[in-house]
This record gives sequence, structure tokens and C-alpha cells, in this order.
Amino acid sequence: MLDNYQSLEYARELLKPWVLSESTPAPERLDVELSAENLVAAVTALHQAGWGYLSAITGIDRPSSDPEQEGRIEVMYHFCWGGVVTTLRVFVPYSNPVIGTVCIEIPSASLYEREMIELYGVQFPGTPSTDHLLLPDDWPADVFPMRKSFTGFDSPDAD
Amino acid sequence: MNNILPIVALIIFPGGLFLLTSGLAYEWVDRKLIARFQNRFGPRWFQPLADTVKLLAKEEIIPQGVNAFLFILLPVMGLAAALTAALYVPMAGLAPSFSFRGDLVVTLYLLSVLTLCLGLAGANSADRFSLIGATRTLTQVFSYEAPFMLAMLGPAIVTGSWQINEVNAYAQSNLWLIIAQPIGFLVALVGLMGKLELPPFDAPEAETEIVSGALTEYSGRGYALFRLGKNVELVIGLTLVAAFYLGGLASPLDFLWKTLALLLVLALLQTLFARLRIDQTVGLWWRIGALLALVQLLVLIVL
Amino acid sequence: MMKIGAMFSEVFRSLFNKPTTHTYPVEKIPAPDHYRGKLVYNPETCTGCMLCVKDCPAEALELITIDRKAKKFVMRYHTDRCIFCSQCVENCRFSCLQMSNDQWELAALNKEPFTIYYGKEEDVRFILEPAAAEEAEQPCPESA
Amino acid sequence: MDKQEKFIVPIGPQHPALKEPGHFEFTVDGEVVTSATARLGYVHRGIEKAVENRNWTQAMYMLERICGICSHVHATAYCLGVEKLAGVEAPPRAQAIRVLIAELERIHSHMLWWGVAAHEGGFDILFMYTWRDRETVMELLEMISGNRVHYSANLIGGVKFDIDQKQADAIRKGIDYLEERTRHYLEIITTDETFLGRTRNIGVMTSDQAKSLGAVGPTARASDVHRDVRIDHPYAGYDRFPVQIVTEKEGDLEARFIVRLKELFESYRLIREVLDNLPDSELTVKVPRKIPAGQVISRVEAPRGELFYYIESNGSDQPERIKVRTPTLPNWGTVLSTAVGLKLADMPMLLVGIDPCFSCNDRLVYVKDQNQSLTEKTWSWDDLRNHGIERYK
Repeated sequence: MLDNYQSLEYARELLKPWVLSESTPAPERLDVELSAENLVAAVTALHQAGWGYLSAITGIDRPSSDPEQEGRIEVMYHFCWGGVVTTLRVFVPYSNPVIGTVCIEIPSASLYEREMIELYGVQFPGTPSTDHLLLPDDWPADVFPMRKSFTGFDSPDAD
Repeated sequence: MNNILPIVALIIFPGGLFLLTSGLAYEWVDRKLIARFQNRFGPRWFQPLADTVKLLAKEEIIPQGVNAFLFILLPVMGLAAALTAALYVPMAGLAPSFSFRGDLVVTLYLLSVLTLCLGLAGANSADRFSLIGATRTLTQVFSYEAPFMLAMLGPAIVTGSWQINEVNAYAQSNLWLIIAQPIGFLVALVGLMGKLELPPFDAPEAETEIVSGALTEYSGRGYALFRLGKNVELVIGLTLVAAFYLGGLASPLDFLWKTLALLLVLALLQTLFARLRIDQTVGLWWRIGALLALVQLLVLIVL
Repeated sequence: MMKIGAMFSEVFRSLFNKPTTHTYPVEKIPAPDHYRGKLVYNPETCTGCMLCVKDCPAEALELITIDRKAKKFVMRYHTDRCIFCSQCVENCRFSCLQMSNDQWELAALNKEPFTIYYGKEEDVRFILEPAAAEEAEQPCPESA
Repeated sequence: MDKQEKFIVPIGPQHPALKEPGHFEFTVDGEVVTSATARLGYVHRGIEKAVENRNWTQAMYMLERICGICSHVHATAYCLGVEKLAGVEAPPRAQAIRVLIAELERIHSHMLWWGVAAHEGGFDILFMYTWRDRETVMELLEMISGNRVHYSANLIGGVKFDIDQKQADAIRKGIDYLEERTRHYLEIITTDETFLGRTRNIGVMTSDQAKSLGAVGPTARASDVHRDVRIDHPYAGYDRFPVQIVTEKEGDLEARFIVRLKELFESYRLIREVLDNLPDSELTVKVPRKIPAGQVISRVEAPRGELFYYIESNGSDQPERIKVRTPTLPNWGTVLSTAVGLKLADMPMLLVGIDPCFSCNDRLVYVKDQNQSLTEKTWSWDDLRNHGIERYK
């Protein structure tokens, strides 16, 4: 087993071809930004090298304060290996929120991807299932509760 | 006068009322003992009665897709068969109301009717849990029935009679058969547990898998009758085993302490084990139970 | 090594031991000293800083200021909302909030006992009276 | 039962085997399970969204209530993360108390689990006795913290209460009793024949399977995968009080029992060590109401496995985003992929074998069946519901 520094170096090396920018927010972390189309390749590289396991996929809504500019959704793939965490970040715009699915490489990612589909409206073409995961079956299709613009439905008692 | 006695026997003693009350009482003792084994308080004395009254008062829901006639008939038949079986058994240590040569076989069959009714009731209700429960119940019947019968035949063979009354009399005047035929006693006792679907042989109604097995769709009266049937069978089964293996039943006092002692052992056995899977149950009975009973029988015949 | 009935001796002993179950309403076990039961408010030291109200995760506290200078405060405490986390006790720098360790049987059959008013007697009366009067003046038909 | 000769046994959403709502469907052939699917999400409460409208302190109590069994680890993960963002560190005594409570919580969680698991196998006597003994640790926790379930020990920047000598003695006494009992139970689960018949070689998961499915916690450790955040990345007081990893090689249900029981001995040792060496310091440090902008990942070892928190602040007094990934989620895959080929009777034990916490994971899973395709013949929840509506119209 590699120590923390070595494993981060290893990840850095594996991800080199696709990195847009990188940072180390904490000594045991590597944070890498990628473009959406390179994500699958990067995940595949990490997974096939046996670099840890996909621990979580986090989404964050980044609405734009400038009306001219479109808001984006940030999606993070966290890989844990022993004490270290590598995070792959991609940004997708509201108008085209599409990321390739990683379920082919990591079948258990299906759950995380479905959560993203439902809560943020990100699309993963090719993901095995898009059934409702968390929300009720009769949840409206175009409402994504984790986006900042969602502040709840009108209460039925209001009228 | 000739007509009244059988009716009394059927309705009050030893059938009917007496059996129902003693069934409830024995259920309470069983539950209380298990609770104490588990370091709990357990129910109060009227709990089984309260359960029964409540169930009887409840609406009986007949699910769609079942044969309603059978659905209602089966619990009644089961209970009736169990009550009838009591007529040939020395209940409360008194002589059986009816007795004829070969009544042992009849009693054993009557005791199986309840289980069969249970299986049929499960198969009749179109519920998945019931169906699985029914399959398991019937599978289990085929596994414990043969060893149980063999175990009951042991005393009959040494007596040289198939009449329960005579076996009882023989047991009273001879060495307790539990010492002479320990294997038979063990198989009979454990067979009784299988018959009553008590843990660890409760796979047919394993609550964590199939809710309550064959009886899942039963509520209200039907369920109450099945429960009563089982309680009655518990009493009869205990009486039979006590009469055969524990030196016979000569008086009500004899009956009381011998059956209660058996119940204590039964309750202890219930608490001690994890539930057997149905394949383990079948394996256990055919590989060990039947074999042991056969060996015992062979030894008896040869001697 | 395999055993059949590995728990036998223990189980058998239980038959002669007292059951461990507590028969609760009959036999009551005193709560530990640090038990977090009903919140108790002491108006004497309160400065009306509102820190308790601000951090309450369940919106169980309302502090009504009658007169800040005269230190006239009334606390309306909703036991049914309270999650008994004691964050308010931590926040209070003047120790006027405490969680009681003997008042924890808070169940009731209606909603009324769940709203508790704390404060000096005359202040509570001052808060309660106008509300009562208001209610009496306009009986709300819709609320029926 | 349809024309395809498929016989599906539904377990849940309400079922005696499940102590929380979840829905599983097992297609059986006789008694043998041929495929397994699950739908969860019956207890989804939208906590991740809700915390975005609360201040940092209130969010902690919200997150603590994700789970009723492992409430302390949620709050610990959150507090450690927020403290890191704020650039402060809780004093050593506070960190030690966090470890102490986390280990006490692990004891109560594991005891709860093995009681439930024994009950699923119809071994009610073990269930009753473990839950009786579990009261000891519940009472200890109540004595220290003032509540049996939500201890609320954490504050951002420290802990709420101290451990005094009297309490320490009571804990030592309780731990001694529990250690003896645990040793006794370990003997029972490894020797009782009927129970071993239900656990040995059931639901075997190999080490490679566990690694690739991303199993965490005791489930992974029972398959000889060395994953424990307390060791890999010591947090709170775990650098001062190191833990030894406990693993088993078999990967079956028995191994999962053994790992959890042996882990308790480690917990007992650790608790004694913490009590003997409680560092002297303050209990809290001051943390500003507004947390500086930034993002942090906080991982802790919950009783069920790795708990993952991603916390982001925008510099205000409310969090920007808190992502929680609970340990039950990655463990689901392990259950449903080992279910195929087993007996129906083993399902409840297998399901609880990973110590699932539905309110923790409040998510839905769909698993492919043996031939790797979602069969049309398997009833979906919708079909079932419509069927129910049609049937009982």
C-alpha cells in the first residue's frame, strides 16, 4: 500500500491527460477539474488502476448572478483510497446538463447517478435505470428539488 | 340416558369446553414459561382468553379469489378433528369416553387433520405468503409424521395393543417407558413440536420471511379457531406422550403434573434453538428422527 | 466445536431470576442528573439577548420582550416542538435556562399543556390577558 | 404467479422482517431465490435541502437526526468538517470525549444489530438477552449525555459535557459487564449448532467482490478488506487513541457476526484507555457564527462503515451545500448480488447482515437479476400498486 503522498501522486499521474486545473485543499486531498466529455475516461483510468473506490457523487447548483450568463451544475466524483480522497469536478450548463455514465465501469454508481438525475436534472445517457429513486412516483418531471431555484411548492392550505 | 352421555362427552368433557379452557390455560403456561426463560414477565393469565375473544369478535375478511366455502370450513374442521381426537385419549387422567381396538391410529390421524386443514387453508388463500407457508406446512407434515407415528407405536408394540386405554394401563403398571425407550420419547416429544409448528420447527409460519405462513390471510373467527385447534392439540399431544412414556395417567393430579412437566421441557426446547430452514427440518427428520425411531422399533421387535 | 443449545444453563437460570423488565408506571426509575427533560426558564437573569431563540433548531422558543430596560420578558416554550437538544442551555451566557431531570412525563391528551409560559407572574398575566380578551371579543366561527 | 412460472415474494414496505420501511422482491423457484430487487426511499425526508436553510448550529441537529442509531457519528462528521472550515480545532479533551461516545454508540449499535439479526434467524433467545444487556450501554449514554438516543454531545468547536470521576467509574463497571457478556455471546454464535446452520457459509462475499462493489465497514471487513477510516485517516481523538483493525476471511454471515463482536472488544479497550488518559483542557473553542467560504470532505467510521460528508460554505451563517453519503448505500449492492441462489429463509438474515439503516440511506436500489437484464416479468412497485388497486376496487 502506498502512503498518502504517493497515492495522490499516482492519481495525479493517472489523471494528467485531462486535467484543466488542480488543487490540494487539504494534505490528504486532490481536487481536479475536468471537462465533462473527459470524465468517463478519467474515471475509467482511476478505476482500472485500482485507485480506491467511488465513494460518492456530489452535485451543487451554481446559479449565475449575471442574467446574461447561464447557471451551471457542478458534479463531483469522490474517490476514496485509504486516507486520501481524489475529487473529479465537472461543470455542465443548465441548457445541456449531460455527462457520460460511469455505470459501465462501476455498476454501483447507478444509485448515485440516479440521485443526480432526480435532484439536479443532470442527464447520464446510457445509465441503466432512470426510475425514481428518492422522490415520489408522482413528482413532476421538470422540478429538480436540489437546485437553488426550488423553494418548495405552494402549500395546499394556501388557497 | 344413552344419548346424553356422548353429548356431554362431546360438549363438556373431555371434548368441548374442558378442552378449550385447558387449551387456553396451557397456551398461557407455555407463553409464560418462554417469557421467564427469556427473562421477561410474560402475559397475564387471561391473555389467551382475551386474544380469542377479541379475534372472535372481529370481522372476518374473506379475500377474493379464494373458495369461500373452504375458507370458512377448514378452521372448523381442524378444530373439530382436534376435539374429536380427545375422545379416545385419557384426558385429565380419566378413562377415555370412547375406546375401541385401534383407536391409537384413529387419534393420530385425527391429530394430523388440523395440520392438513392448515395446509389446505394456506393453499386455498391466493396469497404468496400463504402458498409458501402451505408448501412448508405440508412438507413438514411428511417429514415428522412418520417418525412421530413410529415413536407412538413403540409403547403400543410392547403393550401388544393398539388401544390407547390399554397402553395407558400398561404404562401404569410397568417401568416408565421413558427409561425403557428413551429414543422413542425424544422423537415423540420433538415430533409434537413439529406438529404444533413450535420453534425451532416454525419455518411454516416464520414471521420474518412469510409473515405468518398459511394463516396470513386469516383474521377474526377463522384465525381464532385455528389457534384454538392448536392449543387443543397441544393438550392432547402432551396427554398422549405423558400417558405413553411417563408412566401413564391414573388420576387428574397425575395428568396435571406430568403434562406440565412435559410443557416445561417443551418450552425450554422452544427457546433454545434458532429456527431451522425447511430443508434442514426435513433433513433432520429423515436422516436422524426416522432412523432413530426405526432402530428403536427394531430393537423392540427383536427383543 | 459445535454445541446444541449453547445457551441452556443461562436460560434455565432465568426461570428462577426476577425478570429484568421494568413495570414502568408502577415502578419509576429516577432519571440521571444530566437528563435533558423539560426546559426551565428563570426570568431573573435574562437579558433578552435572543441567542437561545436564534439557534433553536426546532423553533420551540419564543421570547416576548415587554420592556427590555425593566427586564420584563416572557418565554413561550412549545414542548411539542422541542427536541431536547439543550443548545439553548449552551447558548445562554447568564444560565437562565436549565433542563429539568425530573419533569419528563410530558404526554397529554390535548395540545394545550404543550405551550408553557415562563416569566414573572405579572408579565405572564400581561401577555395572556389581551390574548384571552381578544379571543373572547371575536369568536372565530371558522375555527370550529 | 404468472404464466412465466415466476413466483415473487415481496418483503416490505411493511413486513415483520423489516424494522423500517423498505421494499424487496425475491423471485423464488421453490425455496431458492433466483433474483432480487429492492426499492427504498420510503423515509426520504429531504434533509440535504433542508439544512441549506438553517444556520450552522441548527444544521447540526438536523443532520444528527438522519439516524436514530448512529446520531453521534453524523454530528461528529459534520462538526469536524465545519471546524476545519473555520480553521479551529476542538480541544483534546473534547476530541477524546467524542471518541468515547462514538465507541459507546458503536457498542449499542452492534448489540442492536446482532439482536435483530438473531431474531431474523428465529433465535429469539439471543435477541432478548442481547437487548437486555444493551440496556446497560443505553443507560450509560443516558447518564453521560442526558438522552438515550440523540446524545447531542457535539457542539461546533467541542462537546457539551464533561466526564467526571463518578461517571467514569460507572462506565468502567458497565464495560466490564458488557465485555464478559460479549465474550459469552461470541462463544454462542460460534458454537450453537442451530444458529451456525443459519449463518455459516451463507451469503459468502469474496474479498474481490467486496472491493469491487465498494463495500464499507464491518461488511467489508468480514470479507478481509481492510477498510476502516479510524485507521486509514484518524479523525477526532483516534490519532491519540489508535484502533486495531478487526477482519475475518470467510465473508459469510458468521464472519459478519464475528467481526462485529470482536470489534466490540476493541471498543471496550479504547473506552478504558480514553477514561484512563482523558487529556486536561477546555471543552470548547470559540467558532464564529459565519463560517469562512470553502469546501471540506469529512469522513468518519460509523458503526456501519464509512460515513462521507462533503460540506461547502459560502461565507455566510448558512451552509451552501452538505452532501451526506451513508454507509448503508454502498453496502446494498453486496446483499442483492449475494442473494441469488440462496434459500428464501436466508433472505431476512442476509438483508440485515449489512446492518441496513433505511432512514440513513433513504434511497432506492434496483438490481439486475441473474441474467443481467431487468426482466419485464418482475413486478415493479407501480404494477404492484395498480394490481392492488384493481384487485380491491
